[in-house]
Amino acid sequence: MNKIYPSAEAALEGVLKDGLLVASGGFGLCGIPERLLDAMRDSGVKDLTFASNNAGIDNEGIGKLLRTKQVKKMISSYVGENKEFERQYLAGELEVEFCPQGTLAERMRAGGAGIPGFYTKTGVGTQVAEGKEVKVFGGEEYILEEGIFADLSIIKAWKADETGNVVFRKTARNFNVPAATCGKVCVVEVEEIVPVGSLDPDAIHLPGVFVQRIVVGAPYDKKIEFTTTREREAV
Amino acid sequence: MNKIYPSAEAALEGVLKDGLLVASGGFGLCGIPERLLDAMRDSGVKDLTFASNNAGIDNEGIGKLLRTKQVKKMISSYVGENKEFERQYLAGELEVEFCPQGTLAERMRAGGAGIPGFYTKTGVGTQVAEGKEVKVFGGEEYILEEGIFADLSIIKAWKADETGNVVFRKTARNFNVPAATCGKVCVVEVEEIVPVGSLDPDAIHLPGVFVQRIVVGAPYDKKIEFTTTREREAV
Amino acid sequence: MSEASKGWSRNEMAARAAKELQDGFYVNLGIGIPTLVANYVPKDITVTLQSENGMLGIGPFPYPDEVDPDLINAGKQTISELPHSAYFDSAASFGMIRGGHIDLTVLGAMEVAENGDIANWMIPGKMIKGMGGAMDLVAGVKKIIVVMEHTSKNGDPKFIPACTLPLTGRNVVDMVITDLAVFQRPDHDSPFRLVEMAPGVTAEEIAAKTTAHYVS
Amino acid sequence: MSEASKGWSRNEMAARAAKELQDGFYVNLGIGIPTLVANYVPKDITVTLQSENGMLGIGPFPYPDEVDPDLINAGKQTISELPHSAYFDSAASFGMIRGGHIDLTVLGAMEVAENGDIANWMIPGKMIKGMGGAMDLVAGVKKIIVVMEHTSKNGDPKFIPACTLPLTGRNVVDMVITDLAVFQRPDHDSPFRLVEMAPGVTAEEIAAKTTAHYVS
Repeated sequence: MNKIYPSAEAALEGVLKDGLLVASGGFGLCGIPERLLDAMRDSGVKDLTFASNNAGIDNEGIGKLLRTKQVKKMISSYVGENKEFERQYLAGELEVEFCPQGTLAERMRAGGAGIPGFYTKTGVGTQVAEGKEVKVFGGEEYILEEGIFADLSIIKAWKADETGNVVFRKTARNFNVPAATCGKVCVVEVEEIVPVGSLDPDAIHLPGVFVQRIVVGAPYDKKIEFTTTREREAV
Repeated sequence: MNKIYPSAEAALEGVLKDGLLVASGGFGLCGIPERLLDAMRDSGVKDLTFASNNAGIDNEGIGKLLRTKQVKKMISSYVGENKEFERQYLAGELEVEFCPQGTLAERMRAGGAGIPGFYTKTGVGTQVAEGKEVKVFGGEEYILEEGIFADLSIIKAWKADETGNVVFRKTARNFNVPAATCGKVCVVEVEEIVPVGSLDPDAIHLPGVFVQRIVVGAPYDKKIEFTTTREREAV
Repeated sequence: MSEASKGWSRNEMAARAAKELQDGFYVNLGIGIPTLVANYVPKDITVTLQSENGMLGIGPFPYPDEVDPDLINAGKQTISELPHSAYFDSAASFGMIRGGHIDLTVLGAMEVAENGDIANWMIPGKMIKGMGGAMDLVAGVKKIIVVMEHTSKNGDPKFIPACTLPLTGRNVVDMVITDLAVFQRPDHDSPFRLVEMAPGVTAEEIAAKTTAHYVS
Repeated sequence: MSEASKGWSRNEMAARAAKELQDGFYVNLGIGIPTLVANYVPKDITVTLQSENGMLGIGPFPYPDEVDPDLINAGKQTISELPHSAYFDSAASFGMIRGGHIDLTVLGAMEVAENGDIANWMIPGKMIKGMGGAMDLVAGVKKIIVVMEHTSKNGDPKFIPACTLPLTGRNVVDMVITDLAVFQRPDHDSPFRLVEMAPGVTAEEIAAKTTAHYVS
């Protein structure tokens, strides 16, 4: 069973269709599936809904597909730093469902774990609760949030072995794990494919069962939104 | 902030009380918090409810506290291989709430994640569904299961650093992670405490935020329920 | 009843179930005959076995000097690891199962009903040991194969119009493999169809030993 | 209004918030003034900072040659790792937050109401950027401290009888630290009490600039 594809384009072949619900990993520009987003843009697929914590920035990440108007709707917790997003949103060209960050992560995990709904305190008494069922547990109110069941998951990882076991690096893990689990098909772009047996079985972040297709996206020129540093003390 | 205690007894001091709901890790005899269970038995604390996948065997694991009649109720998925359990259960001395294994794991995780209830297909149309709310999502029935919010979590791990970051070994991880998260206080027994900085930050199974107390339980004489082997081919 | 028919042995039933495996499948095998299925995986395909206590990539039983108490399967037997094995916790494990990421499970049963109900966890009046992960597996795995003797020790049919024992799952079974025959259905709205008989077994014998309605 | 009062600077407000830290606390700090709290952790206690994008044990900003695009905080700034750091995914991260495992969070706000409501994520008619993790934090963390200017740029009170802006959380705030004063309540059923004033600030000035009901 070969899971390795020669290019992002090949890795998406046969799974792209207008109107898809796509779960995407990444936080800001950290750990986003750049190559797969590029390939989706180039494919011309449209009317996409993205469940993704952010919407990229003007010409990075999902921002690239916003620019080409391939995105119909975003399910996100934060969409700052994106002028074209703002323009389309204010013009009514783009639908946005704001979802608290933790609720979004849990909705993806729930979808991946076969849980269609769960109750949370997050958002009780706010706009987020509007239209949602309220239930009392132990005297406190909770709202019902629904699992996200995506058509396609696209994520970015550090390394994968040939069977699809995946590891991430530092805070680039973020939404990539829950996003990976909630799609009917999960395509992973990695920095490196390593031989089977070279990853520690006790330290796999995403077991191969969740991964259908793998593509090497290297070399990466990883973007930073805000570079903050301190000065090295004089020796 | 010192989390390291000199003995299992010391690690449980001040947190034991009759009638506690205790979440315990382990699957069969694999990865069970033996030292902490011994210390609970010796403490004489009683009327305990255990959320634990199994109930140990006759003189191992929770079986030890069954023998001394310190357990009022078990919330478990499977309780075979335990004659004293059977006797007390059939005599009506012990209450048992059977919970499907995956539902039990998810109920613990939910409790730890602040989720008081979630919907699952598991058990729909069975005795497990009796008395539970049924809800339809996408044309299919699901039942509402509640998160477990324990008073105390006791778990067994492989290594911890001094700040409580924990790693497990192979299939001894099992219920230890979800059980750890759902208690007000989590006490961990480990084979070894390692210096801060010796665990890979990308490979922590249970971050220190979940761990209040640590005790070294070594040396361990780990029990096996069914030793199965194959023959080495002749050279 | 034909005393002449031998039907399939336990190993032959397991081998028959193994024919349902496809390259790349992730599979969970129950205890008993289902465990034997691992011995019949076709050589030209790759199948990864999941153990619900937290492992993907179950290896064979260990050599005597490799036995490790921290490495067991869901039947609590010692096992070994493979190069592509991965460990995870029980919540993650059942996330895989409930979430439909496991392609196939093979389970034993006490009763299967013609509507796909299965009963395999308790007998009223007898000591209840619990359902373990069976309810999660039948609710979550994509394809559910039951392997069981065609009749009970008393000769009573086990593939029946409606389960008499408490259910493990409602309308979940896709295929039933017994020592005498194989029944299958394409989806959960269709009736089971008799698709195969063991050598020397006749359609009449199966009909005589089956009270469930099925299509021939 | 007294033009003479200086009140606390941003750093002084952060330092005041830092006094609420206790040894062993796990803490999430919001963007802006809350981030400065990290600079005032008392030397004799250990506090572990959580970043909701998936990290425990946030270190200081990196040296220029250590900048790593895979290592950022929730404000998307580059940070560094500590020997006891741990990484995890976003679902696990918010499990910690929602599950009440984080002891304290310090957040900014546009409005806080006398009943503990907080509004800090949107202004109707203006571009909405989203709530990020703020709703999860105020719902899940054990103690919620708001650090904000006492009045808006127009001089309007921000600690008010009822929020006018869409809420981030209902009845969640435990403590309010402004440039002029500190308000606190022991539980979510009690009113806020004025517990501290900045040097040179009078109770009268605070009363004049606060429309929320509070106990003096």
